[in-house]
Amino acid sequence: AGCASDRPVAGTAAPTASAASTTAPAAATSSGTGEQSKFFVQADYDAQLGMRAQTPEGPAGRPWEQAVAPGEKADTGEYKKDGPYHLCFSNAAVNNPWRQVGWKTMQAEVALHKEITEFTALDAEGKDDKQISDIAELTGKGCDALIVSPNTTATLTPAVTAACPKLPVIVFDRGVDTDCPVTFINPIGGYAFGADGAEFLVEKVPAGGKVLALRILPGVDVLETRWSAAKVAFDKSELDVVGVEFTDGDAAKTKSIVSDYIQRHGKIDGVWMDAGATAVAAVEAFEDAGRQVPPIVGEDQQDFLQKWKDSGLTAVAPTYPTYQWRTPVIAALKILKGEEVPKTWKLPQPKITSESLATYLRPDMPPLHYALCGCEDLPGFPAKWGGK
Amino acid sequence: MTGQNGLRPARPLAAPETAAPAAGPRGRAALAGRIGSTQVIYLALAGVMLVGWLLVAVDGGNFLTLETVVGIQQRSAALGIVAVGQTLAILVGSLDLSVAYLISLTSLVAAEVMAGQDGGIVPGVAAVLAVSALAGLANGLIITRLHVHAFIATLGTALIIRGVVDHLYDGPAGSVPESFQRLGYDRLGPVPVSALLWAGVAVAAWFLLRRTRLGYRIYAVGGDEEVARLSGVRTGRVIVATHVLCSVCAGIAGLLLAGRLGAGAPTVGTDGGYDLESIAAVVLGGTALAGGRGGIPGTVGGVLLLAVLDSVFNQLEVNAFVKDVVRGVVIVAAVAVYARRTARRRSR
Amino acid sequence: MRALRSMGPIFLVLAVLLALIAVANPFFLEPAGFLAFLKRAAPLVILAAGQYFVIVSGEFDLSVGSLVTVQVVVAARLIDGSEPATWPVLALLVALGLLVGLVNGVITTGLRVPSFITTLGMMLVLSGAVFLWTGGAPRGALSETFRMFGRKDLGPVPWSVLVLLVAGAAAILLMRSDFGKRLIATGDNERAAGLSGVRVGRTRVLAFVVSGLAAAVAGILLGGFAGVSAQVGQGLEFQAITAVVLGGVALGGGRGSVVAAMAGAFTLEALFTLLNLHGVSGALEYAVQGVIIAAVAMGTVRLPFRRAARV
Amino acid sequence: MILRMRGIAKSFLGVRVLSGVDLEAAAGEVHAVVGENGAGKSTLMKILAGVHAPDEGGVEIDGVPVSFAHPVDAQRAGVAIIYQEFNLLPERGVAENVFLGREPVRRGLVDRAVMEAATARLLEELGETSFSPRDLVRHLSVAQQQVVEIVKALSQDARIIVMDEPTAALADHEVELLYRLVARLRERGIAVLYISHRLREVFDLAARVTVLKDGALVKTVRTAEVTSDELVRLMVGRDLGAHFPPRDGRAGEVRLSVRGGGNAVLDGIDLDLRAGQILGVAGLQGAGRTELAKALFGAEPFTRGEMSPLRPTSVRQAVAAGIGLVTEDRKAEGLALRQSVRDNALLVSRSVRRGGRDDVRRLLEAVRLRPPRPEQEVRYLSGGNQQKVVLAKWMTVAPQVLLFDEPTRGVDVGAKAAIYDLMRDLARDGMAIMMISSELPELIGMSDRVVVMRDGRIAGELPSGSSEETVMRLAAGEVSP
Ligand SMILES: Nc1ncnc2c1ncn2[C@@H]1O[C@H](COP(=O)(O)OP(=O)(O)OP(=O)(O)O)[C@@H](O)[C@H]1O
Ligand SMILES: Nc1ncnc2c1ncn2[C@@H]1O[C@H](COP(=O)(O)OP(=O)(O)OP(=O)(O)O)[C@@H](O)[C@H]1O
Ligand SMILES: O[C@@H]1[C@@H](O)[C@H](O)OC[C@H]1O
Ligand SMILES: [Mg+2]
Ligand SMILES: [Mg+2]
Repeated sequence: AGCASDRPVAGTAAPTASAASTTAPAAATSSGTGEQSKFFVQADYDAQLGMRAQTPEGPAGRPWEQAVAPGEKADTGEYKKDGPYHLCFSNAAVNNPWRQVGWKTMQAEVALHKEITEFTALDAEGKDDKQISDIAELTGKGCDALIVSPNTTATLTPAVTAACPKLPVIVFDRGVDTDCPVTFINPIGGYAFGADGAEFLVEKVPAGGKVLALRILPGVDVLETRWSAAKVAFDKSELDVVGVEFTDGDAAKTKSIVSDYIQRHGKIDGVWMDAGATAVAAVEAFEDAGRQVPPIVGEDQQDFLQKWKDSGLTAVAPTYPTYQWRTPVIAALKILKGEEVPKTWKLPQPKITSESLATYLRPDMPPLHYALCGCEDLPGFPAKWGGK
Repeated sequence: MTGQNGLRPARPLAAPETAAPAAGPRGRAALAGRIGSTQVIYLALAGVMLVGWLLVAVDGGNFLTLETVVGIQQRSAALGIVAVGQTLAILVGSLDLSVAYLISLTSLVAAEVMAGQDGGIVPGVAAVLAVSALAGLANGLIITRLHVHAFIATLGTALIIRGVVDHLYDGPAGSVPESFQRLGYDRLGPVPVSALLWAGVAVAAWFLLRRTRLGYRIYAVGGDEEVARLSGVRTGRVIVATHVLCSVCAGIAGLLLAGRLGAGAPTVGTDGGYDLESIAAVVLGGTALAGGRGGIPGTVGGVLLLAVLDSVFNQLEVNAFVKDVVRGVVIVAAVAVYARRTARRRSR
Repeated sequence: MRALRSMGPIFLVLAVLLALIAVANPFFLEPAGFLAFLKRAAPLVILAAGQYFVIVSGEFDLSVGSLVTVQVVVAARLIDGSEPATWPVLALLVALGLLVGLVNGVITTGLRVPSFITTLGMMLVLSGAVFLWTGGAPRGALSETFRMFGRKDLGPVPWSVLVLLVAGAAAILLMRSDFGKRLIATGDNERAAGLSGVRVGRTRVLAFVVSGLAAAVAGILLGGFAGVSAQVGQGLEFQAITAVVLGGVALGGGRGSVVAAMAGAFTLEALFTLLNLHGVSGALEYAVQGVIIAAVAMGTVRLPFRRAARV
Repeated sequence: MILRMRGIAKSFLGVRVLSGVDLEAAAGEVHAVVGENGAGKSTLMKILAGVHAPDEGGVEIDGVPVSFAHPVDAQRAGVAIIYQEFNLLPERGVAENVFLGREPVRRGLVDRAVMEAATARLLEELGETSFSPRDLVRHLSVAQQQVVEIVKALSQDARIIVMDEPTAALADHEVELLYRLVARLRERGIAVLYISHRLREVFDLAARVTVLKDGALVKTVRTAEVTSDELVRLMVGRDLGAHFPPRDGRAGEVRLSVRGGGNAVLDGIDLDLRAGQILGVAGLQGAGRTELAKALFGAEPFTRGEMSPLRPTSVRQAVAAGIGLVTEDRKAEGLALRQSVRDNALLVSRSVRRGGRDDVRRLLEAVRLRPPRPEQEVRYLSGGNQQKVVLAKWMTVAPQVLLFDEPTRGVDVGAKAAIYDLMRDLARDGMAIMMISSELPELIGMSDRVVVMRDGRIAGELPSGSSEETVMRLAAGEVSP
């Protein structure tokens, strides 16, 4: 038997996650926000905050086809081939509602295109090791293009690197530490998300007000960037961040933590969150304590939007839109047709405000549905997404 | 069951004059041994492969391609190595719920010590072995010296390791040199190096159980700790040694995963579900959860069965929820079959 | 008296933890503060009581965590925000809990599958099946009435605390009843129990049914407390087992009291609260938990020997 | 003297179990140790075997003081012990059991060949050919397992072998074989410490006997210089007089009857149990006596034949029909050891929801449990007292028929007498009793009639007062009924 290796060829960028920990600004930590995250990268922060103001290019009303500050385009001539196409997808997991909505949206998008005759998707169930095998397996399946939603940035890098020479690779949502994929697609990003919420609180909460920051768990880059941008905003403000707590994304734990803070501090004047899944639990903690719900940051999850409307909250919902699950399919077809795509494809990332709430809130969707699915025009909506 | 006349099988007495000849226990033992639980698991494995092959063929695919064969091996290597260690722990009458967190920890230790340098490989491997042996030692000592039930003791160490890992790490860290990544990616024809590593660990453990004093005593302690102790076995040492071996297996799995991921990752062990899945694979392979009965070949079969199932699911693109349901049913059904066989044997 | 002595250590530990909480947060001593603690602890205490029945009979129930998740997800989808649907669905959830317990019990005793495996399999099947049914994520919504039990108060007392009182009293009475005595005898020596006329299999099945029922009640309280979520039950099985062991109940069966098991759950909850109060959250929380669990388990496991000296 | 134990004292958690005990044995001597249940015999032997460390006193072997921290140390010093409880691994082979903890190794690896050859040689020496070194212990009969235990002790090249009630699980017939083994050990110059409640064995085998009472040494005497009655007096501290209570010989109506009963083990069982009578059941080990009791009790039911009042298919049916069983193995089948005396005594009544349960104390007095402490965990009771709790358990439901399987196994002389009296009282009150026993004197002394079982069948019935020899012949199949 000959000796073979499925390992990425030498010379490609070695994955160094901790290399991201470049110069963290030595910001004041007086407001209770603690040390700045090792994930904070000033240049990325500046870029993302800048992008928020830019008008995206692309067809109006179809944000999943738009690109913010597209910049360098990838030349895709070498991948051009005739249909029909066989697309493949290595999915990190469908282990949370956000990914559920996205996954349904992607399947519906695939169904739109007659020229995709085969679509092979493998679910890594949140296991890095399995996803590595999955990617290897898919590269041998005769796919015309490979879409990857990596489970972990650093650890999936070698597998993606290995796949790149064999077929066009499209990465979306979480990234990888190599630029070998033809394009990397995701919304503006975590800094913008975190800043949107924090800036809202800085504006709405009176100076000296007590703010509680709720984070899901440490160490996930998309979440770390959200917090680090919020920290920058809070550190510059007059607000007093009385606590930064981890909720594990667990509603019961969230509610308990918030209740404890209300008890201990008598009054909480604002709540920041790095993800909205448990926002309703936080709101209820105030209700159950018989308090006015202070300004709060949520996300575009249905139950929160509904609560917002019903209780007339002072709130904002930054988003990390699930419509990004449509884009990789569109990108794959463009690539296979030889059309150019942005090397780094940034999708617009709107925030929902009290003014725009009505346009995003759709009654009769399930509580954990994400409003920015961009799926309303897809066949099967709303039933396929659990609505009625 | 026995003869028409209802007489039970002749059971020889110690007294020579009433001793029954050949038809005695030897014959029965041979009969019971003919289709052991190990054979059952391999029959099941063959069955699943056949069904899988059929289903995939009907689906218009080809089950046994190079990619799937390599995939099955790659997918089972890490779980296989942990399960071998878990087999030892279960055989001695214990169990280890801390392996998942230990795998995360050791993947990080490996990647941090290696720091991308070839020169770091030897110290990295040594550090992993040391750390994991230490964790096993702690498990073993808590169980034997402090008399804490293995379930709670290893759950406790799991939480402690988790605390340490979560405290020190926010995400993947360290890096593994290219040469070490070959462990995760190279293959000899259709056989990945990782599968060879697994085979090596399995053979070593098998040899240990069959040919060494420690192996004999693992069975003895698992069979009946008091009997072993009164027979002069230092049972505490056996349990501690077994836990050290079990943890070292988890450490080796951590090394392999670091090689595959190119870095250490604080969640690679728990995401992989290596704690409960390794236990499931072991009992699927016919090792008694109570200890003292079973062995490595069964576990290898159990792990392969899970991997083949996974591969079939993958090819048929069955969704993860269906997989969980099927896995749950398969595990319970397999153990029910073993239980039936044991009960039949006992009732004779 | 003897019973009290045998519970000694866990109550001591609990008392110390409660005192520490009170020092860190004086509000805890006020009725409202203490009731809030009880309310939070109620689901785990009820689960621990259910788990106790299984453990004292010599078995494990690893399926309760996923059963709790299933309860909440099923409730949301079936109720779908409709008040009138609430009561029938509540009845259905209880039936579902009983059914899962029954299946666990029958497979364990009838097919002689070790309960560790039976309930591990059940855990996989349950979580797979429910999300298969809902298409991956919870859908629908809970009604106000449903949420009342976990969220609202009756006068000054939270509903959950009332439910907890009823469940706790029921558990104590059940253990004092003939069934309880048969159960603990079964866990102690199954053959002797069988040869004394105890229907060992049926008794164990009932223990699983009690645990399933407890999970149903805990699920209703948790869903009520915090609303729909796909991961309410995550890890609860280990917490419940840990709580029972903290209460000095021997894994393997035949020993320990249900009151102590519930005290174990309170202790665990008090520990969480205390760690939170001291800002030991996130990473180190687990490490501290691990150390304390090992330490307390050690103390309680030793207890019977100490007591023997006085006999 | 090869062995000298001097001034041995031992307490368990503050309770003194042994104090100031001396014991010695010479090479080639069989030295018996006797005493009531709980006298401390096993504890003394476990100290010698390194299981427990003595609190006071010392052990000398060949005049050299030794102290053992672990059983393995005692093994190395030449002490082997056959424990009172079986001590083998059912799932392992004979050879593995024999060499457990001392597996021969060559270049670090276990040498199976040597192990099996050595085991085979020892088996052969003992004239045991019915099984081989590779057989799993789980497939062996109790008697065969006993042989494995002995081989295990012999394989250690021990110079001191302790046998703690080696015949408790053997029928008289098999005891003969053991006698021969002991004789061989003696010839080899091995010192044998022999513990038994059966005084006949003591006189048959031992040159000297040491009597323990309440953890203290009473006396060491030459067997040639004492009578059996004197020995009993030494053990009990009083004269027991007549061993068996008188029968009154009046048989009442038939309470239970079987015709042609059979299952996988039993065949053609015809049997009547009458009110007021004690029916003795004799037979060799494995003849199916326990099976018979369990079949009558519905635990391993008959699958053929007639039985009245009914043929029970479950324990509960039998209990409902007024049948009770005092099992042969108290600890494994009779009691929930960690529960209280009260909970054990009430277990039957609680599971069939019948019978009184208020006056547990009176119940305990009725079975002569002293002191009658209902809250005590039964594991802290002596063997005889535990047996009384088992009896109390059945008294709560007032059965018509009570089956006793080896009711005095491992029970001391004093407690035995109490159990005999109780059984006779119950019969006098109209209960029908069946008594299985491997001790022929007791069986003959207690029974109004004796049936003998062989190979799952009833080989014959003998009237009361038959000789032990008649019974044995029938049991071994040498005489047709
Ligand atoms: N490990 C132990 N812990 C506590 N008490 C013990 C222990 N072992 C023995 N005992 C107690 O020590 C006393 C002596 O027991 P031992 O087993 O030596 O008696 P024995 O003479 O062998 O009785 P038997 O004839 O019933 O075998 C008893 O009261 C027993 O309950
Ligand atoms: N080691 C064994 N292996 C297989 N079967 C056994 C074994 N021991 C007992 N049996 C089964 O039990 C049945 C009867 O044996 P049992 O020991 O009950 O006889 P017994 O006459 O009651 O003897 P005793 O009461 O002295 O133990 C046999 O038919 C046999 O099938
Ligand atoms: O990026 C995140 C996605 O990967 C995760 O699965 O769900 C939440 C998102 O914010
Ligand atoms: Mg004894
Ligand atoms: Mg018998």
